[in-house]
Amino acid sequence: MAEKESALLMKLSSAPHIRTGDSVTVIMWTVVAALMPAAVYSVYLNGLRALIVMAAAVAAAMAAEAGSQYLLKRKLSFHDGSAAITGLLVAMNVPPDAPVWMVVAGSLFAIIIVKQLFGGLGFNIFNPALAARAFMMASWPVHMTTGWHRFSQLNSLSGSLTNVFGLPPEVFDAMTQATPLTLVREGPRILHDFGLGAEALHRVLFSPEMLKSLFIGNVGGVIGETSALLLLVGGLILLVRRVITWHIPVSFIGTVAAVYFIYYTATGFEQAGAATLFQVLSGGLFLGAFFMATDMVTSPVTGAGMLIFGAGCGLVTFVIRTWGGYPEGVSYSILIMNALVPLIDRYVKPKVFGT
Amino acid sequence: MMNSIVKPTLILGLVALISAWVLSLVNSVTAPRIAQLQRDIRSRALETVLPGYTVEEEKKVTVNGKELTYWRAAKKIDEKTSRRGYAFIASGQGYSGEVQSIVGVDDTGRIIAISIVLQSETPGLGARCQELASKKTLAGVFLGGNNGPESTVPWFQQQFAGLDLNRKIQVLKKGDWNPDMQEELQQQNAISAITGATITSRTVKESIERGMEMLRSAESFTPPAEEAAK
Amino acid sequence: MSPTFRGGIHPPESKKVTEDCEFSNLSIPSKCFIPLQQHTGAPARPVVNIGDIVTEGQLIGASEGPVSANVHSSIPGKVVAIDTVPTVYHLQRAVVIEMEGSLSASASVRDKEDWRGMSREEIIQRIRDAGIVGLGGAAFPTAVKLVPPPDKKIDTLIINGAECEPYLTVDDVLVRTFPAEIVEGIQITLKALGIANAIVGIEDNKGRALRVLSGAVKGAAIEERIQVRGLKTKYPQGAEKQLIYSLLRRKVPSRGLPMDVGVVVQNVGTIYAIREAVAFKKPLFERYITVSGDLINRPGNYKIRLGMTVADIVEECGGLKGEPEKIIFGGPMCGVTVHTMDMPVVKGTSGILFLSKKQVSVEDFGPCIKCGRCVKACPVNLMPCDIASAVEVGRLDLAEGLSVFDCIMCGSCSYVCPSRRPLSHFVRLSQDRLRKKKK
Amino acid sequence: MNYWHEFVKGIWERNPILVIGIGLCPTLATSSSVSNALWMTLAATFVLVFSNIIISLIKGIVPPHLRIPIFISVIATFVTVVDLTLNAFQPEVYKSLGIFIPLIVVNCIILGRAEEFASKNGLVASTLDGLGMGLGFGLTLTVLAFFREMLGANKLLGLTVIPGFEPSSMMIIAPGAFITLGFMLWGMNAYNSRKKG
Amino acid sequence: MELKVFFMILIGTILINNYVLSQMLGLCPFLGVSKKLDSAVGMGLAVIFVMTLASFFTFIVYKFVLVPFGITFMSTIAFILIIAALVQFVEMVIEKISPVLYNALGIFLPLITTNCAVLGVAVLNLKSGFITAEMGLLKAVVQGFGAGVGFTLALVIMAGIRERLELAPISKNLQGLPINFIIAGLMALAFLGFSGMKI
Ligand SMILES: Cc1cc2nc3c(=O)[nH]c(=O)nc-3n(C[C@H](O)[C@H](O)[C@H](O)COP(=O)(O)O)c2cc1C
Ligand SMILES: Cc1cc2nc3c(=O)[nH]c(=O)nc-3n(C[C@H](O)[C@H](O)[C@H](O)COP(=O)(O)O)c2cc1C
Ligand SMILES: Cc1cc2nc3c(=O)[nH]c(=O)nc-3n(C[C@H](O)[C@H](O)[C@H](O)COP(=O)(O)O)c2cc1C
Ligand SMILES: Cc1cc2nc3c(=O)[nH]c(=O)nc-3n(C[C@H](O)[C@H](O)[C@H](O)CO)c2cc1C
Ligand code: SF4
Ligand code: SF4
Ligand code: SF4
Ligand code: SF4
Ligand code: FES
Repeated sequence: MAEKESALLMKLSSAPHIRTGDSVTVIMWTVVAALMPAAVYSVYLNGLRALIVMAAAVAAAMAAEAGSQYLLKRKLSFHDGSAAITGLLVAMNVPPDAPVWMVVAGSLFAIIIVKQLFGGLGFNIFNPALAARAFMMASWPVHMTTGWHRFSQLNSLSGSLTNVFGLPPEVFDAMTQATPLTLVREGPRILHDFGLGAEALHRVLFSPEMLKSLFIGNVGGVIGETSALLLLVGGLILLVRRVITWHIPVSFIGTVAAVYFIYYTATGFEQAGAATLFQVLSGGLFLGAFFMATDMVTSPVTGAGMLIFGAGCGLVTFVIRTWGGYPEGVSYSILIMNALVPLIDRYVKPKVFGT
Repeated sequence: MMNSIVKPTLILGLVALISAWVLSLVNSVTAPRIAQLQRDIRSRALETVLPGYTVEEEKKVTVNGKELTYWRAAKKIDEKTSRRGYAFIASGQGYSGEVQSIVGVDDTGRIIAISIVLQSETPGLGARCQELASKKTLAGVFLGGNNGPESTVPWFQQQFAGLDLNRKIQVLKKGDWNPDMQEELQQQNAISAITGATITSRTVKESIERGMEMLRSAESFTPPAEEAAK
Repeated sequence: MSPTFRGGIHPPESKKVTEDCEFSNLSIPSKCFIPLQQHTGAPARPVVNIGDIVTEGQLIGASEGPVSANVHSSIPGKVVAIDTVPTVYHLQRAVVIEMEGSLSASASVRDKEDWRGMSREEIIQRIRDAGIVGLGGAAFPTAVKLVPPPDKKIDTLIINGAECEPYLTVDDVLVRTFPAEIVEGIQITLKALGIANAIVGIEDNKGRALRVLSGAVKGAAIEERIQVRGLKTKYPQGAEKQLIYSLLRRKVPSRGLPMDVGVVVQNVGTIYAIREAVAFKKPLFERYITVSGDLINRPGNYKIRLGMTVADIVEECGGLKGEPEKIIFGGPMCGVTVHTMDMPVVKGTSGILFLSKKQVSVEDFGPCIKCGRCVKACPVNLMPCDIASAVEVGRLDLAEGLSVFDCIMCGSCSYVCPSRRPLSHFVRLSQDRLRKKKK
Repeated sequence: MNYWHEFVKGIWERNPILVIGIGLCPTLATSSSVSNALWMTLAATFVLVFSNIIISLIKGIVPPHLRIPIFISVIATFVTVVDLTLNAFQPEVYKSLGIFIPLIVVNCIILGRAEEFASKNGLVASTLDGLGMGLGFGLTLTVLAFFREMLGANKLLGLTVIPGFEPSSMMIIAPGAFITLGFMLWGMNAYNSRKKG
Repeated sequence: MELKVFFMILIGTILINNYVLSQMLGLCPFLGVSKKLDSAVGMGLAVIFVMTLASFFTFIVYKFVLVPFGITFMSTIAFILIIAALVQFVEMVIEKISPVLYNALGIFLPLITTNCAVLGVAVLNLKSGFITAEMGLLKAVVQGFGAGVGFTLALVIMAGIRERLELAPISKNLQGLPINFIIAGLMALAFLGFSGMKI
């Protein structure tokens, strides 16, 4: 590493002499604020437990940031909000009943191994929170795939899903314990045990009630993904405040919708529209598309690059959800595309004016 | 010119020859043992699932184009009576690949024991279907603490012993199995799924049920109730 | 929507302070420091000696070589020294004149001459004699610009009234105050170029100037085709490549000049000075500037004599409200900071700003977070983040592949960077280093 | 000739993995448990020692331009001996080491030693060199396996280490292997640069 | 139906069981040649080429020489010699036919002989049971090709990341191999997303 140029920056200072009011700290804490609607709602829905998990993850992330900056003799900047986001997102990516020690381990992994070893803020290749999720998934799969909260009965935002289709109570009970995407995979087998066909499942999954539940927020899932609506609100805050641009969310969500619609139509599925909507609203796609794929450090810098990145995320999400071993593909798709960002940035550059 | 091609070829040929000779010596010692081992795996599995039985013949039955390999076996009860037993290979698609087990059933259609012989499930999840309930710890071994008895049958597979294949087997989610649950589960003709690996658990159960269906087309079973009536 | 270009930024305009300040004259200073180089090119050669008595507008420095400009005395008096003084172009030789005698040579005093009767060469010679340079910032000798090489066919004159820099309002007020004069200046310049098409580009936020000038063009029954067009308010709308693209959709090639696409660009102030030089034979020894910023007591737009020092101007403008964090010659985006109150105003100085700590950025910079804002802001589509990161760790080889020489030094990238990285500074650094390496 | 030095150099100062940075695939793939690592060490050391011996014996009669093919043949012969023997007598080990037994052939530690050392030195020195290098390889492998098995399965040689601790199963699959080796190399670099002062 | 099998082999070798990131094969060239993107691409192409050919020839030799003569225990020796000869031969042919290609790939070819991924694919073709399978030869060749593509994919991604990291303030002791292993670990973590994929 060559010597830094700081010494060469004359005290006199060069133009320009005024700067935008946005600073890294402002941007980062804006993201934290934008995550709050979904986080607060999740605490309401999942109970105090979710709050404890989030607080522990954030504290661990900030402590890890401060500690590693101290040990690596870097400038202390743990309060700039980026570690807080990472911690918060680690927590928002685990089930509400996840053990506290696990999210703490996840936060430490995210900050120390994925971020600080690579040089700290701005230099990491992979999204720390998502790498931590993959780490926890590979390490403690049981804690990551169980402990969902069932569709809540006591919820003022959206009514609880009722057994309108008259399924046997045990079946309905079993089904509402899983996350919607797990249900898509496992539902047929559960129903099969009771001698029912898969159509019953589709009637439930793609019903307006289910879609409403997904959109407004009353489904089993990780802490952060229970309400598409509130994530959208947060995402719009980021768009309006110009923290993020439209490119990644639009191309990511757009690609998932387009590819699923084509897939459902091509396989002759009669509820293609509703099924596509189901896919768009579930599995933390909004959380990923607005808050995680948009992490600027790990996404391309140019608009065109972002469009490619978003489309790639959408495509990989589709592939993993449809054929992969995991029911949910958003987090892995973003991680995989993170790895491609240096290549995208290298080849997708704006054409220099006048050339 | 000639020399530059022929000589190296000869030398290399010689090297290869020596090597082939050495290896064929080694091979002559190892080959029979390798073949023996391969046979053993199957016979040991059969012993596990049909304890006390003598295997009489290997048979195949084809139902709807699908083939099932099974073995007929018999166990002497006393001089006059002997009971039949069967073992078959049940196979199904698990979470990340084929899960194969050998299942022993008696002539009433009750499972004697099962043994999962092949799986490639996720370590820590589905792969726990072969996990032994060992409590041995490092400290225990070195400091001589209480390590508890070690079981030889994986706990997941142990649940199947005694289940009645004339009824549907239920897959419940009661958390990891322990001996205290045994009685209740037996009453419900159920197993408790491996935590977080319901798919694997279900696959084993379904493959056994499917295998039994096929076996029924070749052999007859007397359900326990009818037997009692007799 | 008004025409514009890709990229650019929207800094706070801060023009309210002075946009309604009509021009007024500052008192003539008793001592002027007139640098011999106030332009791009070679310094002028002094033609007076210490002790000489000079009149207002007398030639004191003669242009040297093909790209240079004459320098004139801005006050009558005695040459007391020819000395090295600090200027915005670093240390320069300057003629120091102490006021003596009376004022006589201001333009209104002379009679207006009929420029229509003059030949092109005659007009250009007058411009050259008057020492006119671009008043828009770059201070390139105007006469040189008006005589393009024969293989470059010029078809359009663009008048730059964009004034996209925050705080500055001098061009705006100039257009509103002297619309007819500017139209006449355009006609003179068109004649000098031997063409008939001119477009004046003015940002939308200066509606009054747009209206007044359009009126003046309509009012004067003229044979030339002069259009007045509004431009989207966006920095750096006034940069010539961006301006040409906005108005004509022509792209000046990489590392090329406006004349490569048949255009000559002149600032409105330059046009005004051309008229005075040609029709009144008045040399460039005074100009209008904006004095602004939150720390000056009487901000406004003033006519001042070149060579007047910052200290004199501060005194004339009612003094300062406090210790300025930065004193800037020019606008806050492109301007340069000065470190002494003895700095003289030169031809290219369009404004002086006195800014407090509140107004300017003094924070330390952090690492690049790859937000891409600089890429989005760069009007020439560079990747300032990559250039800066490469230079920061001494990887000139990487910077070289990133077209650093296409940078127009607008500073947009630095302005938007949330990590406060001095991006344009790093780009300039890479240019300097690469040039040195080539040598 | 200092025989002691020929033996110990492979363990630290010229450690094939940590210092020379070769033989990485078997190192990573067979370090998921200490028992795998020990068996791999045994297998690789066997091949190293015997191929070194044979090569130092025949070094005089090998035509120079046929060196490499002949060395590879010798190595491959011993690898096959190991392969067949493990398959016959240690089927469990054979199964868990998988294709990394035949791949010992391309492990450049072995070819590298043949080329660099055994083809130039005598029988005793070559044997000791093989043993030392094998030990150096094995020691690194075992330390790596120690961390991976302990953190990834909470086990050592099949015995639970800390009852109640929930291990991170990532450590026993590929990502854990890479990351752990990364940390080991980091530690090695830090140690060396501290020693240099 | 058959097409699906081949597609699955490709997906399997490229994404699910990527040779580098999941099977941990071919690491020496993966770490050695990923410093510059250009050379990574060159190396990748060379490996795809050699792996495909190696799959073909080792399969033929195994099925039509080793099995009939009952000397399957000689397979390791046979394979490594085939690969060495193949690389030599390819090098000669390319040099004759296309000097341009030779200049691009030439320096990488000798490196490939000792790349365990190439021997690995030959051995894995045996373990996958292709020898007795229907269309086994084609399956083996597809597997060889896919493995090469998977290797190249990982290599190129790695090179991109390493070029970017040249600008990062990574601690001195961590630079080089240590951080590269950690990157590889995180890439492997990301690729876990493809695990358990079935079409
Ligand atoms: C949610 C959202 C989606 C958008 N989608 C598009 C789109 O698909 N195509 C487009 O050209 N502009 C779209 N825009 C408009 C852009 O915000 C903006 O106008 C465009 O990036 C031009 O930026 P510029 O002014 O920097 O050139 C979208 C805006 C939002 C908020
Ligand atoms: C990384 C990963 C690995 C998995 N491996 C298995 C497995 O081996 N066996 C299995 O049945 N389900 C596996 N699953 C599926 C989920 O655990 C699924 O939610 C589970 O089968 C549902 O069981 P539960 O109802 O006990 O939570 C895996 C899921 C993930 C994300
Ligand atoms: C970033 C940037 C912004 C500029 N903005 C203006 C402007 O607003 N008005 C202007 O007259 N010249 C501006 N200029 C200078 C013009 O590019 C050009 O040099 C000038 O208009 C030429 O006219 P002149 O020779 O009469 O000064 C700018 C230059 C740069 C690099
Ligand atoms: C819009 C936005 C999204 C972010 N998303 C993430 C994220 O998904 N995961 C994370 O660890 N940090 C996230 N951060 C914080 C920060 O950029 C991240 O810690 C860097 O990757 C660390 O270098 C985000 C920041 C912003 C401004
Ligand atoms: S000097 Fe400033 S105000 Fe003038 S044109 Fe340039 S940027 Fe615009
Ligand atoms: S790189 Fe140059 S042209 Fe681009 S925004 Fe920065 S200063 Fe302006
Ligand atoms: S604006 Fe600053 S932080 Fe953003 S990409 Fe550019 S240099 Fe990096
Ligand atoms: S010979 Fe094998 S182990 Fe050694 S460096 Fe080469 S590829 Fe790696
Ligand atoms: S490539 Fe080196 S050991 Fe595998």
